[in-house]
Amino acid sequence: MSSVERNEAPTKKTSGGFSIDFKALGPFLALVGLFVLGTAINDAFLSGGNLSNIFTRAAFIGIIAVGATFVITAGGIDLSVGSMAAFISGAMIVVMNGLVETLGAGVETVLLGVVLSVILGIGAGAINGLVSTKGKIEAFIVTLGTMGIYRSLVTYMADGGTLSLDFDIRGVYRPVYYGDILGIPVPVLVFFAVAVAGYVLLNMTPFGRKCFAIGSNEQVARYSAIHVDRIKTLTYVIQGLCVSIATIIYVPRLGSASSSTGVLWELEAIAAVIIGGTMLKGGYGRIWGTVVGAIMLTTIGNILNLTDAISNYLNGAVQGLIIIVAVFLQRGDWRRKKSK
Amino acid sequence: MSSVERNEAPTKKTSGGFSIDFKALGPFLALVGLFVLGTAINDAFLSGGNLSNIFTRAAFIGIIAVGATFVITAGGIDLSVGSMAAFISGAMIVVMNGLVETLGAGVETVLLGVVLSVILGIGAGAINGLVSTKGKIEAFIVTLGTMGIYRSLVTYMADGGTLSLDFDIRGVYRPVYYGDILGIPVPVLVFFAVAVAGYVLLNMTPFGRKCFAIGSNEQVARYSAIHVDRIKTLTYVIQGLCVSIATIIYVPRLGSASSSTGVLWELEAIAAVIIGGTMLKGGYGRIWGTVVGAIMLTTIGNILNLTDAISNYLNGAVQGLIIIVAVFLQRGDWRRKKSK
Amino acid sequence: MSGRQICKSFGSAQVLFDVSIDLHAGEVHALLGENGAGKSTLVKILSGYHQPTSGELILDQAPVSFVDSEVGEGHGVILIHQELNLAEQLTVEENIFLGREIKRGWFLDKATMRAQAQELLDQLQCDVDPRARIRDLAVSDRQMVEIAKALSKKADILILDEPTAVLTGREVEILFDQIRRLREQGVAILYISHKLDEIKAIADRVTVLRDGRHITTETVAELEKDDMARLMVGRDIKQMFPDRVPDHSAEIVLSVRDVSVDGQVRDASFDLRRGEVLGFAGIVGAGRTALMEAIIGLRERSSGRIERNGEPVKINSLQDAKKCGIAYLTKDRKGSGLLLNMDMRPNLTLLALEKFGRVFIDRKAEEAALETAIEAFDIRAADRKSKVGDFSGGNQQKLLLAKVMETDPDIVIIDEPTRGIDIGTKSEIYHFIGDLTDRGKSVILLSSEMPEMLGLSDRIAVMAGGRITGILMGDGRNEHEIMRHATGISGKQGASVHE
Amino acid sequence: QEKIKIGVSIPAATHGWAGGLNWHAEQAEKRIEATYPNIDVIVVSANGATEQANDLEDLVSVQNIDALVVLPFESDPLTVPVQQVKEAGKFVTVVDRGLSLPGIEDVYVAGNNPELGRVSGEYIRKRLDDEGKIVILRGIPTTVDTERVDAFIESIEGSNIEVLDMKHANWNRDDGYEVMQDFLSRFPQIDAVWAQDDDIALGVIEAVKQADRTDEMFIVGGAGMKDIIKRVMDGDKLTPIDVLYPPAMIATAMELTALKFTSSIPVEGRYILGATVVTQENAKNFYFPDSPF
Ligand SMILES: Nc1ncnc2c1ncn2[C@@H]1O[C@H](COP(=O)(O)OP(=O)(O)OP(=O)(O)O)[C@@H](O)[C@H]1O
Ligand SMILES: Nc1ncnc2c1ncn2[C@@H]1O[C@H](COP(=O)(O)OP(=O)(O)OP(=O)(O)O)[C@@H](O)[C@H]1O
Ligand SMILES: [Mg+2]
Ligand SMILES: [Mg+2]
Repeated sequence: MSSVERNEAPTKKTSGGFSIDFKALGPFLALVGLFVLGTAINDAFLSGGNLSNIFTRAAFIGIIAVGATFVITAGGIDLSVGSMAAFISGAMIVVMNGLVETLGAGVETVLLGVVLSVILGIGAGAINGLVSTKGKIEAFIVTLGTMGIYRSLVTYMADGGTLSLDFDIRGVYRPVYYGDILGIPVPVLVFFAVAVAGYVLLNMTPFGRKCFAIGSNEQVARYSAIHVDRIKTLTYVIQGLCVSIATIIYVPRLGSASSSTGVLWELEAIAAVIIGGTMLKGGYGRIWGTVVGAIMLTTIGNILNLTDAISNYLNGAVQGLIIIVAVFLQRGDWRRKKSK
Repeated sequence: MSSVERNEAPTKKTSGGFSIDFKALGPFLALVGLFVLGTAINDAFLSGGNLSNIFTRAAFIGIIAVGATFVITAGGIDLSVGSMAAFISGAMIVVMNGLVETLGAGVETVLLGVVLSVILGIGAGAINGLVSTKGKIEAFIVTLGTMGIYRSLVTYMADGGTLSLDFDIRGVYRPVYYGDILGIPVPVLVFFAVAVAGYVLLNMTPFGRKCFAIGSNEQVARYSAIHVDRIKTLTYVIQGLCVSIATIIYVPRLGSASSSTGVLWELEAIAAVIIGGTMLKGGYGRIWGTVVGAIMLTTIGNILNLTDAISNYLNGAVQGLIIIVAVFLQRGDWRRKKSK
Repeated sequence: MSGRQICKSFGSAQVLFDVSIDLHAGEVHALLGENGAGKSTLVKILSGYHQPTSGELILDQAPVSFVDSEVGEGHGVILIHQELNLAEQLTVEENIFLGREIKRGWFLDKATMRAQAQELLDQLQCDVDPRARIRDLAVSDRQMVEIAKALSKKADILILDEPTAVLTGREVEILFDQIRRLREQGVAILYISHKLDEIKAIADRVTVLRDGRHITTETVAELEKDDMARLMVGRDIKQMFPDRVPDHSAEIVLSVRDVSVDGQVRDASFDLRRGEVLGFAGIVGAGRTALMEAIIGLRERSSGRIERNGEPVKINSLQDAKKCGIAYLTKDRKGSGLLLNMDMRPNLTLLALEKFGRVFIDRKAEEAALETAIEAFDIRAADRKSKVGDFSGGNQQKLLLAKVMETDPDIVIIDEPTRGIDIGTKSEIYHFIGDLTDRGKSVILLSSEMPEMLGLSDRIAVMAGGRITGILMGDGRNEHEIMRHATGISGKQGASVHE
Repeated sequence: QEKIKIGVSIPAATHGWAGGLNWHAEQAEKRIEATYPNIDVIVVSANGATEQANDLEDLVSVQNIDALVVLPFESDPLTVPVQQVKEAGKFVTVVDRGLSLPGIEDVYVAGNNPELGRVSGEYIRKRLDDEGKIVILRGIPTTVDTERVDAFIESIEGSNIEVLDMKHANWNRDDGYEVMQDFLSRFPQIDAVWAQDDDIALGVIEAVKQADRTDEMFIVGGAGMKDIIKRVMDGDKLTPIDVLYPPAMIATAMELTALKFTSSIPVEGRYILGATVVTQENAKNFYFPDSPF
């Protein structure tokens, strides 16, 4: 991990306006590479439908990963996001189904579901944050624990099975996932909005600045009059909110939640963040990198579905290889070596 | 995570020989707590058979976690151990089954399988280490990639199904898991041996010292003429070796390997390490803590099987809660607060 | 050993231009220059931590090339870094032998290492426990460990980069004894310091660098301190300290009553007046830092009250202190002062972030503030975007000072303000403190430098063993009295003294 | 007198079918304990083969069971652990996935994975008149999945049915949805989809709807999830049939085992459940709206 630290080091060569910041461009270049690969493998890759599928799928993990960028930048980690998503989906479905009887299957019911989701997301995030900061327990342990807890709760709510959203509500709620505005799918728009909001918050506000400071040196942050515990807790709350937003666009997709919902999303989200150039040790975060990281992960999966050249059993291997190679290329160390 | 760092801080007050180092005792106390809980729930908990089961089971994760202690102490992380275990098991089975025809189902066949396992473990570890150090890619990404690769390879070898060890060899190999020496099960003895070796290596040799230094501050380590890349790579090799040892005692237990072997073992191993008091950020590692952490995790699982008071669906929640509470208690911060 | 025509560039910024230097066995050679002149860079090249862009190293008449510090050490060139270079999680003895552990068979010979570590520490009359973790040690103790570490290596050429910046007088004396001993043994010593007294006292020859260029090399005996200063800065230094007319009747802006910190401070009380510089003297570990950190809420107080302008105030965190207009400059600039992996701008504004926008950070304002600060504190960085960790030590210190002043405090608590600062800038900082008090601000000054303490403070509180043993004013402010109080010979034990 | 203890060890509810399994096990537990006061049923669930082996040990050593009902996570790795339970003198009932060694279990209640594949294949073959293009969505790469797929491929051998591609959808709705989306972008013509599992099928349905290609193809799932049975019952063109692979088989096995201790009827041998085809006509017999599955 620490190798990155050194890679951040080289200051941009200030050799006039022509120098390109390869470091920041890296993820984009890797993504372009993937797109070229995809097109080579199957013409259908570049079809509008397929691209729209990729971006829509990337939205879930992407939105969650935007939250994870905050947590990781401030030096924490959240393993509970996948289970949290499952739990919130389940709770939304149960409550909306319950409300149908009193409120009918209207917009109000959906709105109440959404409100509940936000409350649960913020609450779950706050629990992760408070337990780890006030209880002085490593975030890894706390969120490993809550990961088990949220997953159990959804299994319990679903009685081991699947919670299904009332079909009338699905009709009302459907456009949130399947709709589009000016041809752009709603989830993609939401993803974009969350990313922009995340970018602004992380890079342009005192809060974001404090996240960087805490992640790079907690002691210095404390000596700079920063409420370290409060800011750290807030990063988990933001993570929770992002999970809730992702859930809100997830539920109308298949209208169900079960104990298998969101399994391993935490790993995908963290991977998206790290691929994007954020440092796992904290202190440096990059929202755009995260967005690109999420799209890269989704694209790899998509490319594998577009070809039958590779044995299905080896999908995971190819995926692993592509991730390593993509990160290697985007880190740009090979470029430096060559130029010597 | 960083909260721990502060907790390590207070120097032992040298108030005579009577002060007890609660910090180091913490995990043991938490374990004792769990044992008391177990006994309260079911008398059978303390029966020799049950205790022997617990320790035998803890051996798998424990041995892997001893390796993980090195990796994490030196500031790295290895997500690939579960898949690596599956892959090595699979390869062992394939090779041993193949050898039956030429060598017969004798001790030689098993020994060759064991040798293969060790070679593969060291090789896989070396790959993780070299790719991350030489390629300057975060260990998180590299081992996430190899996690996919190893898992795919075992799926491929098993053709999507299960690789099954020849039943004649099982007979020969069986004692490695089911046997005992002076009443102590072989896996427990192996676990103990690995833990002692790990302890000696980490705490009593220059190598271990260097792991601490690298995890604590890579730059300082480099300035102290430590071959940082080499030592880091070696920690992954040790991790690989530990996985291989765990595999050697795993294969005779179930006699098979498939794509679902070892799923999530990485998380359990890392959890055992962190529960034991090693710092996820590196620089401080404790083998005995890890051993206790592994036993704690296994005990929690066992306790949940002692009672059917709790719905199966909530197992995960109870497990999560116990982990958080146990870590909270053993960190001992509550004690300090109280004493004020 | 010699360095010939050494040039060094970081990226596009060249920091050394054709510098040559000769070190002779049995001689102490001093290296002098302003902050950022390139001293540390030069010695890092001499010892193999950096590679020169051009130029060569000559050792015993033969050209050598040190690909890394290991090779350098192999040739007997040992460098004590300006920035402490210890693994914080490890213990003292572990650090001393890091990378060259003594083994018995395959195992660490812990007993021998402990004994040798203890021996080295005894030699330096340093009473830290070899088993203590570095992060629990005071900075000066860390420096002594660093010196012990260097002494434990067999050096033909020993390079010390500002070793005394964090040491107190007594420790400096001990260090000098060691240096003299080594000189007699024929070791060549290259010594960097901003303290001209020390250079007069210990060095045989001196080389002056300015802006990365070699200015001159002369025999120390032939140079006066003023000459050295002039050579360094390239102009005359104005009066070192500002003129001060203490007003002992100005209103009290801060009064501290009976503040205790478990195990570190007991019943400390004092008053601070408007426009006053109140010095705090004492030997290392006397509890000055602990007291100040307790006042501003960074450490838990076990008892005590604080009044601001006569009103009792609750200060339980640094945020509270900031609201009360109190700012604190830490002496541990690496550990608690600056974010080394970031550039100047975020570092400068971190403490006063709300000044630059509550909702969005106003980057333009930040840039402007940075511009002003660079001007006001004469911060010299080759590249404004480079990470603060790459700055020269003195420039880091200036940036830290600028950071604290961004909050525009009424009361500034300054812990070792001129640590590692060159003489020219030092005088600027002194005048800056003078200006502050002229504008009605008050300053608490913690310093281990006696001239600074005497030259700036209107009154001097002396601490020993966690207590304030006396507050000296007027003619009472002299080195002798301070030492008497600091060692506990004079002054009331137990009761705190205030006028 | 001591109660008779029946231990039940099953995979945890990590996908829809296993969820149904857990639900039926719990229902059966309540039923049996209510009917026979002297029987205590203990259900434990595991997340993997190793964990299940642990559970078996615990059931014997701590709970001291008299009989074991086990649905192995995987056949092979659990063969020896189950054998040990048997050697400890317990009555053993194995469900669904047979052990690798013969003669260990007293009772075998078998689902029939190859049968599920074969029945599905035959239906698709008949419906398409031996001609057409299909895609297959596979489960998690395990023996269960491999057996189903092999039997399916075998059953369409010799026809002109072309399998465009098959990908793993891990018995998961989300994966089913995504894999199907990609199939839809890749292949302009798809006549039928074999999803082999109702969870996957639900994802596939949404993907096909989204692409607006519902008239082009039909989908065959498997297991008997209530949502799909409902669609079949309602005559949904997209899902003309479903192939049963009822998680309720665990309840059957538990009740058989309980019978062993409460009656003198000899309980042993093999009980093989067929892979019944659910059509619009018979669907109401298999529709349990209260089940979570
Ligand atoms: N790794 C680096 N990358 C970029 N610039 C650097 C690096 N190291 C040093 N510099 C720059 O080189 C110049 C000389 O620094 P150096 O540390 O040698 O100064 P110095 O003479 O030791 O100053 P001081 O007295 O403050 O310690 C400074 O402008 C500094 O910013
Ligand atoms: N974080 C800490 N944990 C435990 N003890 C500490 C800590 N920091 C300081 N101490 C101890 O508290 C006492 C007071 O330290 P403090 O740094 O306040 O002394 P000081 O007089 O300010 O010294 P200096 O001259 O170095 O500034 C010392 O014995 C020191 O070792
Ligand atoms: Mg310097
Ligand atoms: Mg101090």
